[in-house]
Amino acid sequence: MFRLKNMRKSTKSNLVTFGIVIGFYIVIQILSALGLLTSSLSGQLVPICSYVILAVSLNLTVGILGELSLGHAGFMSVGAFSGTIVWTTLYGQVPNWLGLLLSFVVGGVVAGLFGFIVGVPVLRLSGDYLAIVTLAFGEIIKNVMNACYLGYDSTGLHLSFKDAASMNMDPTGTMIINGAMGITGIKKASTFTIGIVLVILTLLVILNLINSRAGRAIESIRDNEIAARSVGINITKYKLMAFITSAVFAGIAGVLYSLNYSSLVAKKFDYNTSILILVFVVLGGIGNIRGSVIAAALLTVLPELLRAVNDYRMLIYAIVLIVVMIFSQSPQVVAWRKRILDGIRSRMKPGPKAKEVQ
Amino acid sequence: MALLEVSNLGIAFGGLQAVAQLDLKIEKGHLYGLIGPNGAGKTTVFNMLTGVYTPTEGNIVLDGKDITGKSPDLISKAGVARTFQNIRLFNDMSVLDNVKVALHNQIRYSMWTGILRLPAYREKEHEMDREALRLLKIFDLDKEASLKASQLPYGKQRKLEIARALATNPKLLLLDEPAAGMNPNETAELMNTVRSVRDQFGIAILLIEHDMNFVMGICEEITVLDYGRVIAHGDGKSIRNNPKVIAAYLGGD
Amino acid sequence: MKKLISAALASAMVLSLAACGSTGSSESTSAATTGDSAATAEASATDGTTPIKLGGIGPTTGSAASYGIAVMQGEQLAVDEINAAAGHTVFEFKFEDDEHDAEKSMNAYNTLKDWGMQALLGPVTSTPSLSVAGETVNDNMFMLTPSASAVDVVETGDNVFQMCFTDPNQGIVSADYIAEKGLGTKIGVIYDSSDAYSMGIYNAFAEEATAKGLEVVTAVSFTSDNKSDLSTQVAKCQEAGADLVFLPIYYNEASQILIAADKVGYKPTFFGCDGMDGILTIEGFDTSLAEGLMLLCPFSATATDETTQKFVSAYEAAYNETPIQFAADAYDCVYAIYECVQNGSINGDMSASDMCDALKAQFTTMTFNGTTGEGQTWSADGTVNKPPRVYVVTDGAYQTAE
Amino acid sequence: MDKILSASDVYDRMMSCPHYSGAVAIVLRFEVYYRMQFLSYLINGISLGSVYALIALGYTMVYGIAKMLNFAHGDVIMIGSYVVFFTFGSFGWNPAVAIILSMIVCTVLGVLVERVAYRPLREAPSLAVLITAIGVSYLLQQVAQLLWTSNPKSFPSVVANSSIFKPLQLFNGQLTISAETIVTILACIVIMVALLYFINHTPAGHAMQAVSEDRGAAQLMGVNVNATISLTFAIGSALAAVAGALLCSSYPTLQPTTGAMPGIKAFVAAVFGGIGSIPGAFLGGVLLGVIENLSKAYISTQLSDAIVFLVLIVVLLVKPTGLLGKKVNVKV
Repeated sequence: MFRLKNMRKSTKSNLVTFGIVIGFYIVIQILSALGLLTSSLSGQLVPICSYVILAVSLNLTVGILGELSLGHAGFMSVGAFSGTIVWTTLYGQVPNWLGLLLSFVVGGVVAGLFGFIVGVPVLRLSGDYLAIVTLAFGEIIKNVMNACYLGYDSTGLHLSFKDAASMNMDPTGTMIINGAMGITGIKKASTFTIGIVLVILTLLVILNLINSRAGRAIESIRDNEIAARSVGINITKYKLMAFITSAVFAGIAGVLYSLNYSSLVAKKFDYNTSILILVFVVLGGIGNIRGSVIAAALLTVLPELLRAVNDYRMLIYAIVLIVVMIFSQSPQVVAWRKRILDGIRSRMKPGPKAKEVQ
Repeated sequence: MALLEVSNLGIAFGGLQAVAQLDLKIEKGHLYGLIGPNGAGKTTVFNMLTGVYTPTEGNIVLDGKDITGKSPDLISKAGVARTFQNIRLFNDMSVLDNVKVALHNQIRYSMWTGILRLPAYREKEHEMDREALRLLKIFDLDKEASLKASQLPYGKQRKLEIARALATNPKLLLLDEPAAGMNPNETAELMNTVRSVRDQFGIAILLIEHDMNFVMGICEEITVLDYGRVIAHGDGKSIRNNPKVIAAYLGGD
Repeated sequence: MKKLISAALASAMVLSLAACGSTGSSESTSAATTGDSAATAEASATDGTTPIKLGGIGPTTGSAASYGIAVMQGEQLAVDEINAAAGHTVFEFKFEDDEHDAEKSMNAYNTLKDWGMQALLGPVTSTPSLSVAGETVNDNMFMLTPSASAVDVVETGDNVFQMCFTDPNQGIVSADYIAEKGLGTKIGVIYDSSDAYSMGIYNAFAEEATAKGLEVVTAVSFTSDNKSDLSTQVAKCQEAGADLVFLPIYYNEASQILIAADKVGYKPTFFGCDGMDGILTIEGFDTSLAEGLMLLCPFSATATDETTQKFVSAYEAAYNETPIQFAADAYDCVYAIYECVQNGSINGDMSASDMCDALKAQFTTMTFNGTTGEGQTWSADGTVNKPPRVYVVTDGAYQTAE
Repeated sequence: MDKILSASDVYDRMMSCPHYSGAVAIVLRFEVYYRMQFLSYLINGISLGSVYALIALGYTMVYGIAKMLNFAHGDVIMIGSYVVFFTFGSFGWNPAVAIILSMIVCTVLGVLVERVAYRPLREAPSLAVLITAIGVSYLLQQVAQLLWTSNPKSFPSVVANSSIFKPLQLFNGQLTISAETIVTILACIVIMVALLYFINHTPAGHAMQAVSEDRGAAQLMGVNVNATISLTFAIGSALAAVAGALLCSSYPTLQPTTGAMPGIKAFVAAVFGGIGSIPGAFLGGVLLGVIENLSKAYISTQLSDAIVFLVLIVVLLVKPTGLLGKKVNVKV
């Protein structure tokens, strides 16, 4: 029966994706148990998880909805700040698991709320114009958070966008956000296990969304907006749904990221970070969720592996980026590559193909 | 009362009056043709009927409900479906999914049902698959269901567009040049399909077509547009012999 | 095609994991081959003393690279001098880039840990230092930062020490000095609100200035994104009638402010902090614009004392440029550690944690003479005590202001 | 203006004035003073804006014809500035010769980058080219750092000792328009007019328009698309060299990262004015500079960028193709 075959195909593909994630977790746990895990790699595990979540969630906007967003780091930022504020203010007052859960929920919800506020007016634009407006949004968030002074004392909350002195806060008060210094003294809470759980949660939600009625509606907007409207799709609703879902997970990734370090600054979430996430998405394959997972993990580790060539590290990174882009995306190169591969394949036809790739 | 009643419909782009004073009545279960020379405003009429353009004057009433200026998705829900002159399929989606997208408002479940994979998800997806395959079968597309829409040959893409439009469960189907680019054999086959669709679904069909044999062969009533205005209306024979129509097509005055 | 790419990516991932694993398990060999002091590393075996592994972190790429590179060069110079003088490898030194980013800084720290680092000299900038300091506390790794001056950095733990003045300290001393000497009655401030260093000094300065009865007529800022044009900030100070403009910023932006002020003929007294050092050596900068500029800085490349002279000439010989305060602080960091080696309180056979405890005890009790000041001592909270020096630029060189 | 008055000064003086008329005179002076101040901020803004405009011209040119966002444009500017810095600043060449050499270097660089990095991706998804452009941007910054270190250099003004261009003094010297600003605005206008003439009245310009409208159709009509796009990059990069020299003359710090932020701002300016439109780039650039500086002066120096970007968003929401952008109709 056709239906079963089809279902099995997408489900199988999703299972492979989950398999890769869980496999990665198990390998790391084994390495760790054997004492083979380096500090360098173990220090990158949480950032890897949060970049994977960011890449997967951005892929929903870029690959599935088909709209270019250059402001993903902005959502990460609002999520990170709101979640971290919750975590630091609740620390010691509620059980840690509850504080952590609340900070992830708040981070996601606040980012989603920003997704809504930004999305409603902005999603009328498309293409490069949408890209530039989202970039502008990300820069606004960075700029505002950089100038934000927030604290509390016995008289209540104090907020200023100028400097610490104009907050008029009691000297005994507590600073929460200290302008460019951001939030300091964060109690680290993110662990690799939490990270992997969140990655799986993200994948579950986003993959299930894509393979559902709503997901098809979103994809149809990407393929042909006019036709999608003509068959009764409310495109505003589904564009927003994709955009907000994407923002929520960016926010959650932001919380995961910020709770891995003892300080949090707005500068981190600039357009370079947005572009970095976009690089993961494009390199992993636009619309290819599994590709995003692998590319995010790989490209996070790559610059660290290049530390051996210190001075030329970023130079090599840049060259790798360009070469990989041409190699994977240029139609001529892809055709050429295919010819070569077909040639090899036909020559060793009976051989076991699967083993070779590894 | 007619299924669709269009009265005094008009639209102007800037200073240019593209369509003016258009009256149209479409009865349930009938086949209508809309013809006219290039640039007469036929597709513009379709765009107004489906909400792509907002008319600057006049009314469109479908089944007693005023749908003038409503958004395309609401008009689709109200029961008007269409195909496009230049095919607009969801190219990167499978043939099956193209139809399933169009079942959007027919078979529904919430976003959360999908994300959480609640029992209703399986049930409704089954139902969608069944329904979509049934429609594809009518157009002999069920074998290609898992292909990408862009992989279909041209003629089948046209058919898929019709199947997709039917999936929205329309009362009125608008076909914009369905036979364009088809050879005589395919055109003949398409005529049969269009007729059987009308009979099977009991819906009204309004089509734009340049192939006169096609239009004369299946349309019960024909409206002729020129420079945005109706210049003739009637059955095939009366149109064929109408001097105004002949003049319009020959480019004379 | 997609499948192929993901398969390729996946296999690369596995390879990279393997690579990570192997660098960890063979750290002793990798240290000898990749360490920057590789040439001298071989000597250690014959001598019997185990070298101490010092790690450095700072930006060597990106917008803050000039500061990171100065620190790297200062530390490297000191290590080379010490090793050469001792005739054997006292220190092995490895410096990692952090791009002025907390995440990268943590990665750099972890890489250094894998290498076997026993004490950390860095990071260079405040924001990354805050994150790394938190981690050093957990590891009980001694951390001595040459230039991360935010007070939160040393407050992170008692294993964190600074070679430079803290930001509030600089702000307070500057305000006191200005008030005491009566350098200005109406003070304008231009600071970098996107930079923790600049903001930290400014906040303390503003508070102290008010306390000392100085009138701050205007305080304007710029950010790293809108700093190409600083003329409006200068105009603001001019408009407010400031006769002294306090510039708690780096020399790079300060040079632009001096040029912008010169263009509109605005000539107040400019007063900067340690970040100002380096302004005279900017390639292409007309130093006559800096005439009369005052700065609170522990280091002067033109100072005549022997330590400084030796350092400056060695630095110029090695790198063909004049050292700035960043390099001097970094150089002092290595020598401060070396003093603890010489008095026998630490040696290369100690674990990082033991060394940390020993160094903590040493730093809080010792007195250190370096290029950035004589008689430096450290409080238990990790801040340095050294006499602040105020210089005024006269004829293109620093003169001690009286 | 003999003395600078603050609001409290004015109040004090008014209170101490024996006659009503004296108070009025002071209030009027106060008025004039603030207007003058406003003008000086406005001039600062135009000065910055003209630099943005100059960079934006290059952006919009490449976007209009090659339909790609060349994120590396800002870094080509930086390379051009270094060339001028060394030839003019260090070796003391004639500034015109230095700029021409810089134009040649940038042109070669621009064409080379297009040939190697962008051309293979011409038929690829536009995102792929975007990412490649970012890669090129990183690459140029790294190369510059390796070649010239990251130590900041203070860029000498190319018009400082010029006998032709002098600072303009207005209102008895109360307002000064710097020579750099005058030259930048003149350069902007000359380049804008030249570009418009070139595009509308020369065969190569017509070919560019054809490529811009429909690449496939242009190819069928016998236009050499590759050569046309190369030419576009050549012109865009040569403009970058001029922009670099003038950017750094006005704002003299030169580092490998110098081009990045003005590049982004100029890109915003190009979109603001309507990307692809040459007069739009000019208008967008100047407006952006003015908005940025007036918000620094009157609202907040910290939040000026937020304000600039907010204005951009609002403009695009009201006029989705920018101030002077062409409306694109999708045919259904």
